Parts: sequence; structure tokens; C-alpha cells
Amino acid sequence: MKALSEKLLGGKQGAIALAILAMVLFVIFPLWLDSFRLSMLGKYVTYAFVSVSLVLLWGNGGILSLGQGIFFGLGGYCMAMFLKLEASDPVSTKIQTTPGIPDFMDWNQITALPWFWEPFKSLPLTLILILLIPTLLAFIIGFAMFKRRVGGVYFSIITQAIALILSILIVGQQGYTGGVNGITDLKTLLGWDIRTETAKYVLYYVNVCLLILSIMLARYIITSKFGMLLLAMRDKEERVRFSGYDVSDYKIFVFCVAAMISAIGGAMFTLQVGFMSPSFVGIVPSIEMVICAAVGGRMSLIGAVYGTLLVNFGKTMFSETYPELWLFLMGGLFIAVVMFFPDGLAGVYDKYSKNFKLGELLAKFNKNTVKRIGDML
Amino acid sequence: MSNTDFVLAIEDLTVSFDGFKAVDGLNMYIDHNELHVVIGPNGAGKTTVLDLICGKTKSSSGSIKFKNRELTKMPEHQIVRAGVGRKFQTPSIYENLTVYQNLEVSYPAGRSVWGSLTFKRTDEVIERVNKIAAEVLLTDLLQTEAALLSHGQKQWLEIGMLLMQDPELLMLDEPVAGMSAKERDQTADLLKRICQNRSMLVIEHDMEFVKQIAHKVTVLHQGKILAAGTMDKIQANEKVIEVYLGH
Amino acid sequence: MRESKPKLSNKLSLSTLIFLALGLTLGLGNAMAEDYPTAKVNTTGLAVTDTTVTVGILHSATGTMAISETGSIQAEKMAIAQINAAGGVLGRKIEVIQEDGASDWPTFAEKSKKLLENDKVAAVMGCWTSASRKAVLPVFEKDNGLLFYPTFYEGLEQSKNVFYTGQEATQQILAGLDWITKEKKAKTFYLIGSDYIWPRTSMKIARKHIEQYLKGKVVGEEYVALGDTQFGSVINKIKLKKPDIIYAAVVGGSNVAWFKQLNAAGLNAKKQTMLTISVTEDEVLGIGGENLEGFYSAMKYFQSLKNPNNEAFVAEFKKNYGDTAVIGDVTQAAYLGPWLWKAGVEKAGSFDVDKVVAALPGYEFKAAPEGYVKVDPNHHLWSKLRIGQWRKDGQADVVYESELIAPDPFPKGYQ
Amino acid sequence: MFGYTMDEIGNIVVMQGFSGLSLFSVLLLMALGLAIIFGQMGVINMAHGEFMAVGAYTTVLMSKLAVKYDLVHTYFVFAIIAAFIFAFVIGYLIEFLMIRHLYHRPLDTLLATWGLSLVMQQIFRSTFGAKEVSAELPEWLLGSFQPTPDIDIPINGVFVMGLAIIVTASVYLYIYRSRGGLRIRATMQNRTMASAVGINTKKVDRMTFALGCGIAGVAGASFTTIASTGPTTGSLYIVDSFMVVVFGGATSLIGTIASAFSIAQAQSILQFFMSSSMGKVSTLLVIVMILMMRPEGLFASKLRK
Repeated sequence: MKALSEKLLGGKQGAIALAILAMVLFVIFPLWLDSFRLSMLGKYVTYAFVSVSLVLLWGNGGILSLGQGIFFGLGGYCMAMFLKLEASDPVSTKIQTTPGIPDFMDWNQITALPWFWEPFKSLPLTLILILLIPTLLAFIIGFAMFKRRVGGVYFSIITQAIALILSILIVGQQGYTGGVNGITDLKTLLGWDIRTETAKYVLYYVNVCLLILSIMLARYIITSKFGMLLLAMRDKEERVRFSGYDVSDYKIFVFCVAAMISAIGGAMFTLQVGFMSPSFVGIVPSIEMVICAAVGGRMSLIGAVYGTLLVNFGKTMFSETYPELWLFLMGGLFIAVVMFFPDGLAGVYDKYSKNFKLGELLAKFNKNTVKRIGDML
Repeated sequence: MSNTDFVLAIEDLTVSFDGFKAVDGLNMYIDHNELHVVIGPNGAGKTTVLDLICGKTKSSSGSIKFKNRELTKMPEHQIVRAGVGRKFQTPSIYENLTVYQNLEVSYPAGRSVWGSLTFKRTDEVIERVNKIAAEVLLTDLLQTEAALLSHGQKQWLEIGMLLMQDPELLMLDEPVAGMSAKERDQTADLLKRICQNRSMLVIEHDMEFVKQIAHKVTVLHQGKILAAGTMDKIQANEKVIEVYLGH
Repeated sequence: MRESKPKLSNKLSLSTLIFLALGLTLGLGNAMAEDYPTAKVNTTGLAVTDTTVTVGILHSATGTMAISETGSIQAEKMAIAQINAAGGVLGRKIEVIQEDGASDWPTFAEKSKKLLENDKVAAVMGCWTSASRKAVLPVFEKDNGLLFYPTFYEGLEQSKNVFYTGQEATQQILAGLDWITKEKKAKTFYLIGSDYIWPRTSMKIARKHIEQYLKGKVVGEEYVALGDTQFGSVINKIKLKKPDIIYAAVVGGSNVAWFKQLNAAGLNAKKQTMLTISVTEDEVLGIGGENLEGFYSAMKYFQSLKNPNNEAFVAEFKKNYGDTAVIGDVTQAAYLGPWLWKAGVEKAGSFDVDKVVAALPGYEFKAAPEGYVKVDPNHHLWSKLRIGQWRKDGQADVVYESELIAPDPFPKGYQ
Repeated sequence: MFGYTMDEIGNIVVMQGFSGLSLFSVLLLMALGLAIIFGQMGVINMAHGEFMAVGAYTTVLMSKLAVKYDLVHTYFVFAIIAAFIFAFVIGYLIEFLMIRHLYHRPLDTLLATWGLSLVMQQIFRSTFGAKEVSAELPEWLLGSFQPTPDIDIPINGVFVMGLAIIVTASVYLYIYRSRGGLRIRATMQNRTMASAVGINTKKVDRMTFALGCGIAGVAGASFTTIASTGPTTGSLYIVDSFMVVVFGGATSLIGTIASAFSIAQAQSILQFFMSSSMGKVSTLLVIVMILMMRPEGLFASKLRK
């Protein structure tokens, strides 16, 4: 049991960092942010799932997916489909030509619920599909590409193209998907109004719990022999292959796990924000998520979470005060991180922490981060 | 004669790249516990032969049998699991991992995805890592990051990683290239030691070294065998002297 | 068919004139803050003080939609400045909090929440795309906010918390199709639009109208992916079908490519009649007047409209934003927002959203640059449809003007 | 047949054939610069589209000048040259400031150039405004050419096609028939060896990258005749460009040409028979599927590693 907990928490150092993160997200932010900023934070936390998945996939595995938005979006759409069906009961849709189906279907002359919407009438089935559909798609993509040894930039470009295809498809098939507007006007989850203040808090905490669990899952993978092999593969793929490992299996697996973690983020996004739209599936959000992970540190699970929160708070703050400067800042930040701090915030922290006592500095660093964010708001 | 007692039997092996035959109708056999050295001028197809055996390159025709199992259609990792280990020309180790981790990753358990997730560092694993580390003279450096090793030590580490898998056929591509004279002698000793209970196929340029270790030598030239036999016989072969040794 | 109002002398300063006109219609001289104690006019905790009232502006200042939304921001700010110059609302100066939706729908939702929950704004002028409106709608409904939405859109929506100052689809489509069918004796139509909800809904309505009421024939219906710039194959399909009318709703970068390639393929206005519902003066800048010359647009407003209200409006707009500034349909509709809100507040004698919402329907705004508009109980505006024929200089000649058209966001028989 | 006369169908086949060729030249121009940068250097330039926008904006600026000095009839040729020079110079600087530090990290060049593309987009927006702009085009580029009364061949299409042929031929001649091109190929195949024989490989890198950017600039300039120019114009082209290059097998110029041709024909035909957006999706989908099965692209030769 001891070994297991060690692996989930990543040793003493990892446990402290995780505890501080949990503290910040569970206690400090909720006490100190008003409900408006907190629900914004909740949204960023859902992006952090994708960053965590990218640390696993890209930082450790060296596989740069420019299509994580696909999985985030699919998870989000699955959740949204369930909520939309619940919001489209025959009573509240009685002005429609066909009551009982989502409003956008009715506008598109669809008179019966399409078959692939049927499973989303049930919550347990929906929850399963949130995990299953993105994972399955990742498996298919991964199987096709990794078994044929497509890697590096080719993988990035192809995932990017798939993200584009999926977003055009969703926009084009608006009768089934809600088109460019997405699936909107989501109200209740099994009768529980997700728009109320209390609901926002509850969802926020669920969200943070799931994030911490995802980090622990990722940590377990990274600290196991699997994680060591991932690093080994990133450096010397041939050597791993000629040590008797089927490299593609490992890549497929880690791609699937990354997809699943992203999908959880997407589903939580839908619950917190109240809608899902194709603008989270395409190329731009997918790359922005990579930016977040890079800023936080592509090798550090915790760092990537902080990076995501910082980048997004920065984005909000800058676009509030200096909308003109935002793209300069974002682009500049990205160039700077890639060129000068390839390990991101976490790398900078590691560099300076060696001279100090770890625990103290960790605490100080986190306090500073919190303070910095506080100052920004 | 497809069913043999040989560890490795290569027959009529040919591979061509855009019409150029890098290996052309090769026949070669390796016995149990034999240390077989392949020599030949640059471009003779030596490395390509190793690539073909371990599955890195797919043959155009011919067969490679390892303990009577056909290798040409098998994926790389299956070939390794069957008992063929291969060291690359330039040391191919995981620079970001420690020597210990390099060796442990090569331990032949937990090779499936699930296996690697549930792999436990048992006493048996630790014992084996220590034993191999001693064999390749790296006991004192177990916790060192592999990137910090000297060139010779990197070569040994890679050999150690292969020994972790305990292969029945061990293939080494220029194991002493870039080594000092002392390291070279140590390596020769190492190879003689580890040749117990396994066969080895070594590519080497260094004739002194070859003399030290070889049981049998094959000379490749333009993808074909020019001569084969003991070192003494090879050194006396006029064709060989002409294309290779004479220069 | 010109504006029915009598023409006044141009010697009078036009902006003075519009203030006078407004002053007369609204009786704004009477509205002094003392007459309306804050406690009375604001019972729901909005950001209203004895001297000020805060409203929000929520558009994309950055991102892909900034192109379109900039004009709306300018018009709204100008209207607010004019209202303030004329004494404000219930004697209170309007203060503006502007938020950037950054062309990102959750950001819109987030910012609308901030405006309503943190800033407690009395009203929000904002949104442009349907997607952004759909994203903020639940927030406005939950927090009981008030949104003035300027864009012509697909309809199929009617919220207590939103006033739609642009046209819903039937207002823009039906009269235009009637006119062009009669004018050109058209029988066959080719429908083409960008692939998203507004063009698709519009084309659905257009098709029904053409087939059921005009007894015409739709010979092709085509949607192009947003941002696609290659129209070669589409144009060939049109050439094969030889429609009397092309009915187009292509948007964004695709729109420019569409017109350029159409002209290059020989389908200019001399050979082909086209009526579009997605080209305003704003788009012309990118498309180029030479590519549009002779084609028709159906809008409720054109910058070239001849009436005193509009002349004053255009002059003021150019004074504020430069001589090269152009005013499109949505910009004008955005300009109506603050004025309608002011009228609602003054009619209700309160800033409370419920009271404003109750007071506004039935209100007639006679000083609108587009002429006369009336607020319908369904929160949309009664307005006229105009057909403009584009000139090379990027302005349109208004060649047709309909009667006032009632808004009908859920058109029976068109769904 | 289908209610059309043979004549009508014949005309459409001719025009459809032309629009396929026209799309081919557009894709080829888009991809050519990228093929040099990605194919020869292995650098992923995500700001490629923005370099095209540099060319487009240069043309717009030149057209403003031309209108002022009454040179609308002739300026376009100079605009294309200016677009090349501008994009070339900017590319040269970017290589020096950014790319050269990242040659050993291909995935990171991808990310850094994405950052660059954001910055460039904002520069366009701040300088030229968020609205789309258009260049004043000379009369001779407008309208269509009619071999028969019922066939219209767009002149801008012919122009883009001509330009694509000229640029492709020049690139081919430069890379495969000139000393400079020899240096490029030598450097890309074996850097150490090339520098050992006295080639300044750093300079070669810089020139190659700048050349790719310059060609992107030419592409951008020529696209002002068929499409729009705005701050985000470049992002519309980037995926298409990469698809062409990757599908063609990255390292081979012939591959890029063949890939642009097949993608263009497929897309043009599919868009004729299906709805335009579905045609586009289907094309992309087919490319992705083929790439999954044949990752090395259409024209990669089997190499001895």
C-alpha cells in the first residue's frame, strides 16, 4: 500500500506540491474570490485537465497532439447532449413542431430524435460514453498512426487536420449538433439546477476533485515503469523497440489516457459553463491548450495546472484592460517560453529551488503565485 | 536444409534499396556459443545485415531463422523477445535516466502496457541490476545520469542493457569504436566472459580486437560473402587482402 | 420611393436638429434627477446613483469578430454620448463599462455575468453573432438583465430579457424576394450561404417563400464552410443551373472570395441578378466596389438613406470616427439600442428591468436614422426593408422600400 | 442527359476542368514555400500563412500608392516583386532571431512559430485595422476570357496559374540546377560534410528559410486577386498548405506538385457533386486516411538509413 500511495502522490516532494495545489484550489481561491471569479476559475480548471493530459502525452511521451480539443470537445458534447435532452422535455418545448426534441433539431426540420442521441437519455450511459467515445476515437487514431510509426511533426499535423475536420462537421451538421451555436441553454442535471450559486460551488469542488484525481492517475503512470519507458521512448525510440517493447502499444495507451482526461475536462466544462460549442474543438483552442501546458512546464503536472490558470487569468485580465496587447503578449510569451524556458514555470522554479530548502520555497512560491493572481484581479 | 541446429541460419538473404542491392544472396550460419565477427570495407552491408536480423529493415527475399523460427516476418519487439539482442553503432542509451534506471528498464519483465504499469521493483530485479552493473564495470556509477558517462562507459552500459535481457544471440555493431586501448582490452575481456552460453555476432573494424575475440570471421564485400573461416585463414586469403586487409 | 418625411433645410445643423427632434418626442427637458429619487427608480440594486447610471457594452474588440463588431461599439458609444449631452436618462449621466467578448462565446457568457452580477449594470448593449447571444442568454434570464441585440439574425428566439433591434429573418427575406421576383420576373433561384445557422435558417424561409408563395423554383441550395475561399466548383454549378436570381448569405472572408471569383467567372451584374442579405457597407470595404457594382442587398438600413435623421446621424458618426468611416445596417441598429433603453426607462419612470421591459413594447422611435421603428410586444422592431443596389464607390442606391413590416420571429408556415 | 444539352455539359466540363487547375495552382503556390522550409529544413513554420498575409498587405499598400500616382495598370507586377522582397527580409530576420536556435527541436519550432503567427496577426490588426481590405486591381486582371460565348475562363485564375508555373519552375531551377540550390541540398543532406567542404551552412539555412517566406509572400500577393486580405487571412491557408506538403511526401518537389494536383482535383470534383462544405470535409478526410496508411506521403523514396 505504501508503494501505491507513493506512486499516486509522487513521493514526499510531490505530495507537498499536490497538497498545496489542493489547498489553493479548495480553500484559498473559494474564500478569496467572489462567485463570479470563482466560476471563471472553474472554467480554467477544466482546461487544466487538458494541460495535465499534455504533460503526460507531450512532456513525458514526446507526442505533441494539436488535437486535444477534439477530446475535450467530445467529452463536452456528450455531457451537453444529456443536459439538452433533459432541458427539451415535451412540456417546455411544446411550441415546437415536434415537442420533446432539442430546439435546434426542430428548426432544422428533424422530426425524431436521431439514433445516436438515444443513449444520452440516460445519465449512467452518458457518463460511460463521455469516457468511452473520446478514448475509442483516440484508440482508432493512435492505432492507425502509431502502428505505422507516424510520429513527431506528422502526428501533430494530422491531429490538427482531424480537429479541423471535426469542427467543420459539427458546424455543418447543425440539425444533429446545434451547428456553430453549439448546444446551448442547458439547465438541469437530473432536475438539479446547475445555474444556481450553490450548484456552481458544488460543481467547482467536484471539478477540483476530479482534477486532483487525474493528476494522481497521471502521476501513477509517470512514476511507474511505464513512465520511465515513456521518457526512454521520447529519447531513443529505437532502443526501446530493440529492448523488446512494442512501442506503439505504449503510445496508443498514453494517447487514450490523455484523451480520457481531456474528455473529463470537457464534460465538466459543459456543466460549469452551461453550453458547448464547436469553438472548443478546432485548431486554435487545441494549440492554446498546448501553450498553457508549455508555460506551466511540459514536464510538471502541477506546474501545468498553475500555467493554465495563469495564462487564462492573464488572458481575461489583459483583454479587459489592454485588448490590443493581448495577442502580442500571448504570442511573445509563447515564443519566450519555447526559446528560453522550455520547462516553463516549473523549470524556473526547479532551477531556483535547488539553493533553498524545498518545503519553504514551495510554500513561498505558491503564496507568491496566489498573490500575483490576486494582484492581477 | 531449413531445419538446422544452428542458432542463426541466414539463407539467400537479399535486400535492395531502389534497385541497389545492399545485401545480395547472403548465406551465413552461427553456432551455439560462437563469437562470430563480420568485417568488410565501408558500404559492404555489415550494418544492414544486423538491421535485417533484428527486423529494423525488411528483407526483399530470403530467410533468417533463429532457432528454427523465421524472423523476417516478425515485428522487432517479438524478435527481441525471442532472444536476439542488438547494440547500435553509436551508444544508444537513455541519457536522461540513471544507469540504474537504464538497466532496470531493460529487465525483461513488465513488457506489456499493463505489465509495465504494475511492475514492481523486487529484490530479484535489484539483484540482477547489481550483477550486470558489476559485469560491465559500472557498479560505482549506478545513480549517475547516463548522459554523464564517458563514451566507453556508454558502450558498456548498452551492452549491460542487452545482458539484462539475457539474449541467446547478441549482436554488437562496432563495440570498441572510439575506445582507448585500455577500454578496448577491458571490452575484449567482457565479451569473452559474456560469450558463455550465448552466441554473438560482432561487427568490427579493429583487426587487433578481432584477433583477440573472434572464433569465426566472415568478410563481406558489396553485399556478398568474400570469405569466411577462422581469423588465420582469412588473413591468408588473397581476395580479402586485396579488397580490405591490404590497404 | 423615398423617405416619406418632409425634407428640411440642410442649413440647420443636422445634429442640433436631431436633438431637437428627440427632445420633442421624449420631452427630455422634464427629466431631472430630483424628480426621480434613486430609491424609487432603482428597487433592484442596479448601479444607479443620484447622478449616474451604468450600462455595459459587450462586443468583441479582439479576435475574428472584431471586424464586424467595431462599428456597433462605435455607434453605441456615440448614442450614449449624445444622450448624455442632452441631459442623460432620468437626469442621470450614463457611464459605460465596456467588456471584450474576444470572439469567444464562453468569454461572452463570463463577461455578461460580470456586468450583471459584479457591475450591476442597468442594461447591456451587445453581442453580434447568434452564438454569442445564445451563450449569454441563460445568464440574462437568470440574473434578469436587459440586453439590446443589434444584429439581423435568424429569429426563432424571443426572450423577456432581450430586445432585438435588428431584423429577424422574415423581415429581411420575404419583402426582398417579393420585390426582386416581380422586378426581374424571376422564376428560378439559387440559394447559397455560409454553413451555419443564420444562412441555413434564412435559406429555409426563403425556399418556402419561393416555392409556396412566389411559385418559383429553387434550382440549387449550397453551403460553404466558414472561411473557405475556393468557389470555382460552386460557380460552375450555378452556371449549369442558370438561375434567374442568386440569393446569397455568404459571410466573412468567404464573402470577399465569393464576389471576386464570381466576377472573374463572368457572372457580373450585367449577366446575373443577385440579391444578398449579408453585404452591408462594412463588407464592401473588403470586397471592393468594383466586384459588387450592380448587385442588390436587402437591409433595413443603408448609409445613403435620404432623411434628416440619417443625415444627422451620418454626419455625427463621421465627425467622431473620421470621414472614411462607413455605417452598415448593424451599426445603425446598434445605435438604436441606447435610445430605446432610454425611452423605456423614461416611460417606466424607473431603471428596474421588469418595468422597462413592460414599458417598452408599443414605443415608437421616430428619430431613428432608418426612419421610424416601433417596438413590438415580441421585443423585435417594426421596420421597413430596403433594397440597395451597389455602386462602384461602395455606397448603395436605395431602389426599393417596403411598408413597415411586423416582426415575426416564429413564422408560421416557414418552419 | 439530366436535362442539359451536350453543349452545356461540355462547357461545364471545360470550366470545371479549369477551376480544378486553378485550385491546383492556388494550392501549389501556398505549399511551395512551405515545401522548401519543411521539406528541405524540417522546420514547421506555422506562421507560413502570415507570411502570405505579408505579401497580400504589401500588395494592398502598393495599390494605394498606385492609385495615388495613377499606375494602377502596371503596378501589380511590382507589387509581387515587393511582396517577395518584404516577406524574404522578414523571413531572414525571423530565422536569425528565432528559428536558428530551435533547429534541434522540431516540435518547438512549431510552437514558437505559432506564437509568431499570433504576434504577426496583431501587427496586421494594429497597422491595417481589423477590417478586411482589398487591393485596387488593374482592369486586365478583372473579368473573364471567353473562347466561346458560353465558356468563361477567369482571368485572375489564369494569372495565378501562370504565376504558379513561373514560381515552380524558378524554384526547381534554383534548387536542382544552380550552385545556390546545390549548397542547399548539400547542407540539408549532410550538414557536417557540407560545412567541411566550405559551405557556410548557417547562411544557407537563413537563405532557405527566407526563400520559403518570400515565396509565401508571392502567393499572398497573387491571392489578393481571388480572395480577401485581413489580419487572420493567413490562418485560413495553413492547414491546407500543410496537407499538401505532407501528402506530397515533404522532401520532394515533384511530390508537392503531384499532391497539390490530386488534392485540387479531388476537392474540385467533390465540391461539384456534393455540397461545398461536405466536399471539403471529404477531401480532408480522405487525405488523413491515406496519410495514416502511408505516412511517408505519396512520393517518398525507400531510403537506406
